[in-house]
Amino acid sequence: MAPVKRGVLLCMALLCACVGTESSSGKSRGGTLVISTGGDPDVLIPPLLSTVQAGQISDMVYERLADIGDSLNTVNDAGFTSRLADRWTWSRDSLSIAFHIDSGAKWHDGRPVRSSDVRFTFQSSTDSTLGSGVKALVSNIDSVTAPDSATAIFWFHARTPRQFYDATYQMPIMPEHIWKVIAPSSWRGSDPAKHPIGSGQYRFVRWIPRAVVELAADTANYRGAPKLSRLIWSIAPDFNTAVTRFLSGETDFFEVLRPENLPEVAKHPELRTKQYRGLAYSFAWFNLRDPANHSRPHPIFGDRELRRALTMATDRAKLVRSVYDSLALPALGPAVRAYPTTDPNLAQIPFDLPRARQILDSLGWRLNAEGVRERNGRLLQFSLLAASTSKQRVQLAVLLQEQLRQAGVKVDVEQLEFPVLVERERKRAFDAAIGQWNTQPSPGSIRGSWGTMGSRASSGTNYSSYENPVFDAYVDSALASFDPAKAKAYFTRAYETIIEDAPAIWLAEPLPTVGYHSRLQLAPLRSDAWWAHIPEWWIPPDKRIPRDNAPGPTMSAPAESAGKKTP
Amino acid sequence: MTATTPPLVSIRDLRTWFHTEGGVARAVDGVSFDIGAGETVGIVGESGCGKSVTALSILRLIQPPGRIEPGSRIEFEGRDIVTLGDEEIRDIRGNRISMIFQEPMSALNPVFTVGDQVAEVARVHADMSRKEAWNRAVEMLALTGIPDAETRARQYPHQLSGGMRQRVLIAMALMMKPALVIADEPTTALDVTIQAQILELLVELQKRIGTSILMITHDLGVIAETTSRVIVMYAGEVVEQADVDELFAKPHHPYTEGLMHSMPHIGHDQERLNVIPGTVPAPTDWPAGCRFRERCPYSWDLCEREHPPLYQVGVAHVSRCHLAIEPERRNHPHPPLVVEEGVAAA
Amino acid sequence: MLRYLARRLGQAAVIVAIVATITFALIHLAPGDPFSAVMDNPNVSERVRATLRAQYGLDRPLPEQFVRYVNQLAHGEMGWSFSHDRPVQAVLATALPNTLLLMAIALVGSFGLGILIALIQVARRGSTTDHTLSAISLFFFSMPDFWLAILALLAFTYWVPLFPVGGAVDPVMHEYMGLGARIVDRLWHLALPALTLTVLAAPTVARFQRAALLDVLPADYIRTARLKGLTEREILRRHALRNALLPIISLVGLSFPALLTGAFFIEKIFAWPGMGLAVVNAIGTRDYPLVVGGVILGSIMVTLGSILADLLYVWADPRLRAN
Amino acid sequence: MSGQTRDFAPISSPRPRESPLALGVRRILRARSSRAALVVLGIIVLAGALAPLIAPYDPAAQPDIVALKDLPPSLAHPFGTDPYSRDVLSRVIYGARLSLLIGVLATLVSLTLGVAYGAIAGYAGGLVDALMMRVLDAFLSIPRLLLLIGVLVAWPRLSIAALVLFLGFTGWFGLSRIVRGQVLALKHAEFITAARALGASRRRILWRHLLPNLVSPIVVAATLGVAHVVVLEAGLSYLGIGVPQPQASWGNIIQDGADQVAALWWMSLFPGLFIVFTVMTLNILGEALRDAYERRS
Repeated sequence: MAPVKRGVLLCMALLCACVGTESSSGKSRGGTLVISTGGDPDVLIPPLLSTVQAGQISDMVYERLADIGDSLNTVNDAGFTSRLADRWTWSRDSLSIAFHIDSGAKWHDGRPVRSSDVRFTFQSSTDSTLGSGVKALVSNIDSVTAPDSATAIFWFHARTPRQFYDATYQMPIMPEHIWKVIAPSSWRGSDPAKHPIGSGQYRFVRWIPRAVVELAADTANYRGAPKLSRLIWSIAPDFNTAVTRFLSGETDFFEVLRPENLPEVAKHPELRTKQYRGLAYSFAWFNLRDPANHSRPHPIFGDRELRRALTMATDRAKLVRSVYDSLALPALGPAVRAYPTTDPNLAQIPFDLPRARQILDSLGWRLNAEGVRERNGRLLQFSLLAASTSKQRVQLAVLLQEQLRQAGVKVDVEQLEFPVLVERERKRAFDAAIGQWNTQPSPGSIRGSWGTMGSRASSGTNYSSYENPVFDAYVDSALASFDPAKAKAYFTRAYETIIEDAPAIWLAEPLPTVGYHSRLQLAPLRSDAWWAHIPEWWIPPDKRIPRDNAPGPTMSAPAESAGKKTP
Repeated sequence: MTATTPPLVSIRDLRTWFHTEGGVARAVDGVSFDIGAGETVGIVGESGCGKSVTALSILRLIQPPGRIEPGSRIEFEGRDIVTLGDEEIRDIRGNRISMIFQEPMSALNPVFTVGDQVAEVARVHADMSRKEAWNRAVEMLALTGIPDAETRARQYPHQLSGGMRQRVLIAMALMMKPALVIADEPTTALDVTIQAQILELLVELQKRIGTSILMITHDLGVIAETTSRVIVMYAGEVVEQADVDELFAKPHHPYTEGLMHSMPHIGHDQERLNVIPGTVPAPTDWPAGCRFRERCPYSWDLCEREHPPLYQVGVAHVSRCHLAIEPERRNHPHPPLVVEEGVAAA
Repeated sequence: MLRYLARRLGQAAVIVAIVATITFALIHLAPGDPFSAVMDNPNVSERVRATLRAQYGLDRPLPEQFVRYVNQLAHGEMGWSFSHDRPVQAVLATALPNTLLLMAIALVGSFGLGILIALIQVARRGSTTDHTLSAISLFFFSMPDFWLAILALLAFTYWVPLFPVGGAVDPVMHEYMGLGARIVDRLWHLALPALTLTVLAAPTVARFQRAALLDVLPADYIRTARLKGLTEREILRRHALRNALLPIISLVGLSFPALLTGAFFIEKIFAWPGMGLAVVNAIGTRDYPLVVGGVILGSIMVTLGSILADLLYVWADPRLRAN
Repeated sequence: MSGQTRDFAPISSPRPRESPLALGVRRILRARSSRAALVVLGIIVLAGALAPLIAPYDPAAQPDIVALKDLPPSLAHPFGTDPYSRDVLSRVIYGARLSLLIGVLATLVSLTLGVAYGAIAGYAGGLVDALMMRVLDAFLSIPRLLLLIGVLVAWPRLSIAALVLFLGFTGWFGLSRIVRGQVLALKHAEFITAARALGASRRRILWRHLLPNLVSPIVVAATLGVAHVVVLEAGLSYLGIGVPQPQASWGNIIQDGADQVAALWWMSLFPGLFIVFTVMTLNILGEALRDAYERRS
């Protein structure tokens, strides 16, 4: 449901109580994990996918060259663990990295993974006819070469702290032999987009839209078979049904409980919850450009003082408490507390309704008979978009509507299905919208979502068109710094700048809470992707239920070839 | 009343009242008469005089809000129909007593074949298989003069002519060789030429089966043709009763007299006997005294004061008219009290 | 008979043509282009855009667009559903059997239940039972479809969890079940939506049937039946019901729109994968071709339904059967 | 007594002894069920009309979005509160106002269109009539909800006035058929012929003779029509394409709680009951009126 927007750079550590238990004789393998989810994946192609469901499935089926560590460090290669690449070497000038492909790595159709697949993945991801957001994120990579079938060399434009992260995190490797026969512009509707073939520890089995996606353990995988033999995403038509299925035992795992679900979960002794630090923040952003003519400032939101007054009129703490209870904190700005570069004491525009009214008065917006402010015959009225699929965002919108009404601002809440809403944003055809960024381990994604670059580039996601060179400069300096303390200082300046400019009302930073069945033994939940360690999850044999032992899929797996390598 | 054997049906003080919102309609109000075995008795009177309700009462087919009032008695084959249980009365209906209605068109169910409908009687009352009942029905239809009965039996009512349908109803009525058949205006809805045929058929079948018939009609011609004894009803009461010849020769009640005067030649159908001025009063509001008083050319103050009893006026001849005690008044008729317009429509 | 059928089908074709005109007008009278969301969306492939352009001839003059549109419709093509990334007719064809199943069960169920209630009421006409049943009928008759569905869901999946929360089958395990278990699984998922739709549709039938029976009871042939010595119950069941069923058959045709509307809400609330769910979801995604396709298909269903009812009527009434 | 014929006279004499409206009122007052219905409906209508006076809270106000949200029914909030801490009772009362207003206004639109269309078709007759009836058949075969969904999706963000118009535009088909039938029958009725023979103008005939005879079907259709619109509006609002936030209509109150029916059952239950009672009473009254007019002879 929530969009994954892939952003960039930097590093950080994370916390997570660990439940992982070591035990893995062959006998402990088996079991089925059923994940309750509220929507379909969109498209199972790593550079094009945009929903969390697709991200989860893709991460199980496809693999990266190396995977980020649980600490989420993004500076150089510290903490990264090997995946398709069993080793790598930096060039002397650090402007290239040579990855060596694990010789046992195989696609699920039995073909070996080669360096040409890596080169192909980079080339197609940056192909402008594909239209992938990845292109902007890997702009520091000049090219990828494949001197021999096992070696892929990444060449960079500049030495930055996040070269390694860029090369690995943004690009799960795709099989060249499958995709090269299809023009990138036709990838979306193609067959492999619906039946992906990757090299990960789970292979794709089936996807019945609006019902189920099923993966099975790739028992012949070069990194060994995962413990759970089957993963199933049970797709409910809405959040509510998804929760109910979890509560009733129809599913084992639910990724984002809401506060109102907690008492329900507590009634079921077999269910557990677990909270982890997430990387998402939500906001109500304003379109700073006139929707009718993008070259002009927005007739209302072009005014910085007015935007600040709107923030001032919003009791953010209360709003967040109302919607999320204890499962979120007020957002600090365009950043999450999990980043080491984020100062948790960032100065905020305070909630001060009388002052907000004063400011609006002084700007010439006067209350009319109906209690709505008016200036030169124009009402202080705008429409606020919210995704109808997310009750929480609709709730935020309606709460905001009433809070701003107190200040004499008339807000029309417009509920739209998520893709339609994004479309309106992308075309800048909106006044204001409730949004949420699920960020990457590096705070660098802020360039795409709030920087001038993101406002002007065609693939940029700065739909509010906030542009401030001072902000851009601080962000650039922060991202270029190898020194954590310096980086933090720059980011703090950048955040202070944007908070004062108020292109958005910063709303909530959710503390995601998963629910799971107690028979499930979890591994640590990684902040950027709780699912990252699913291959290590397991179910003790004595706790298995009939569905854990259900026979494997009836369809024959595509080529269960020989050549296995068990670590 | 000359029957030496006990009568087949003996009705005493039959009162069938309808308890409606607008008051109690005393449609039948103290009727008594007998029907002997094998006898054909006629009831004659205008619409609304209570003849049909009398007939339906004998079969206990009165629907709410109508009710046979306590104290009424209808003895049939030694049992009082009024107090019989539902099961017992059902056992009599269509079996020992049956009835032929005046509307052969609507009396048959449009969605079943006529054969089925006739056979149903046998299926209810005789322990017969579907096949046996059907064969019996076809036999019976043939007996009533329906040509090619086997084919006709498989047809639906709308495929038959009016006369044919009446024959079907007759077949249905006679299926179980009942002791009594009540024929309620059996020929009214029919074509003149068919009327005579149907009456002939009835008489013939009666002879063959030996059943009694209660012939209800407004048509004195039919009475003359078929019955041996006549009961004249007016306003829910029996106003005169006599053997058919006696009645035609010496009608006593002014109402009977009126009917006679309005009698058309046989074979000439007439919807209504409209020669007697005025109409039957509303059954919720019978006049005190003689109920015919307002339409009567002889009425005098006694008629208003006193409800006339049934006077014996001849051998087996009774009449509910005070003229029995002051016969000379018959020579001084006067115009009736009511004019057509004064009677409110019900 | 055949000529009659041909004439009715001809009328139906005219009706569908008019419906198509209306929907076309709807699309083109609407402020802003309902397709702009699709045409400008980068997530929509060039193929889809081409299909849409071809289907609606978006750059052509209106009359030409109209001719094109009607022509495509006549060939069973309803455009491209971009939220499903499949042709609309394919989406509806997948969903339709589920909707028809639901409607068929509810049709049979509601007529059975409604007739039964009416028989009980008429057998005890005027009694407390009769009045109580009338009141209950009216209560359910007055209920918004979605509200009853919500209550049913609340009662039988949350409070007393007898039935699954939604869907047509167990999404996870159905694949791994044996034939018997699959049938049970299907029925278990079908039960609550079908029951709800039945309960929604039954009051109309009961009320109609009760009136029809009361209309029939004074008929002479009912008296004839009584005269034969039949019990009241036999009379009601055999003679009255058979005749009172005739008007009820025309209700079959009339009840199609209501059943379809009910199915829409019920499919939404019970996540039943029929055309109702497809269309309701298409509202949110502004998948206009799918919405329009649903409107047209719904109208075709209603039209065919009324023809079906007419044929049924002719078959059931011997007076008409002969002609 | 035997020949119980029931003759329905669809056309009454030109001068009924009492006006159809008076007759309707008298009939309604006579039966206990319709008297009760009138009282219940009266209470709901009154509540809606006097909403600002009797609603305990502002229906849009969010007094305390943390402490007062999602409260189950209590003395202070008899119908509980919603996720925005708004008082559900107040919203239901204001909802009565809006839902009924939409119902009545949309029905007025339907009546106007239905009478006009039916009268024209019936009066014109011949080819015009046949053509108009075919078009009507087509409209009748589109389920109303579907048609509305089609319209509302094409016209997003409709004002309430526009919603009323669309509800009205889709509700006149049935009535116009009845009207046409009446007009057609009346056209050949004796008293109309007589009036024409006496030289009465067409307009005079229409006003003096046709309209009074149309009053009965119109009154019945209006009563049942309002009930229908109330249900439809609730359904559309439930689907999120009806009345927009923060305005309260019965349908969108239910929609606000639809997400958590189990936890916030009071948000589905109370507005739903109000819909049911409104519709039920309107149905009772509509039927009482229909019976009154049909039995008149």
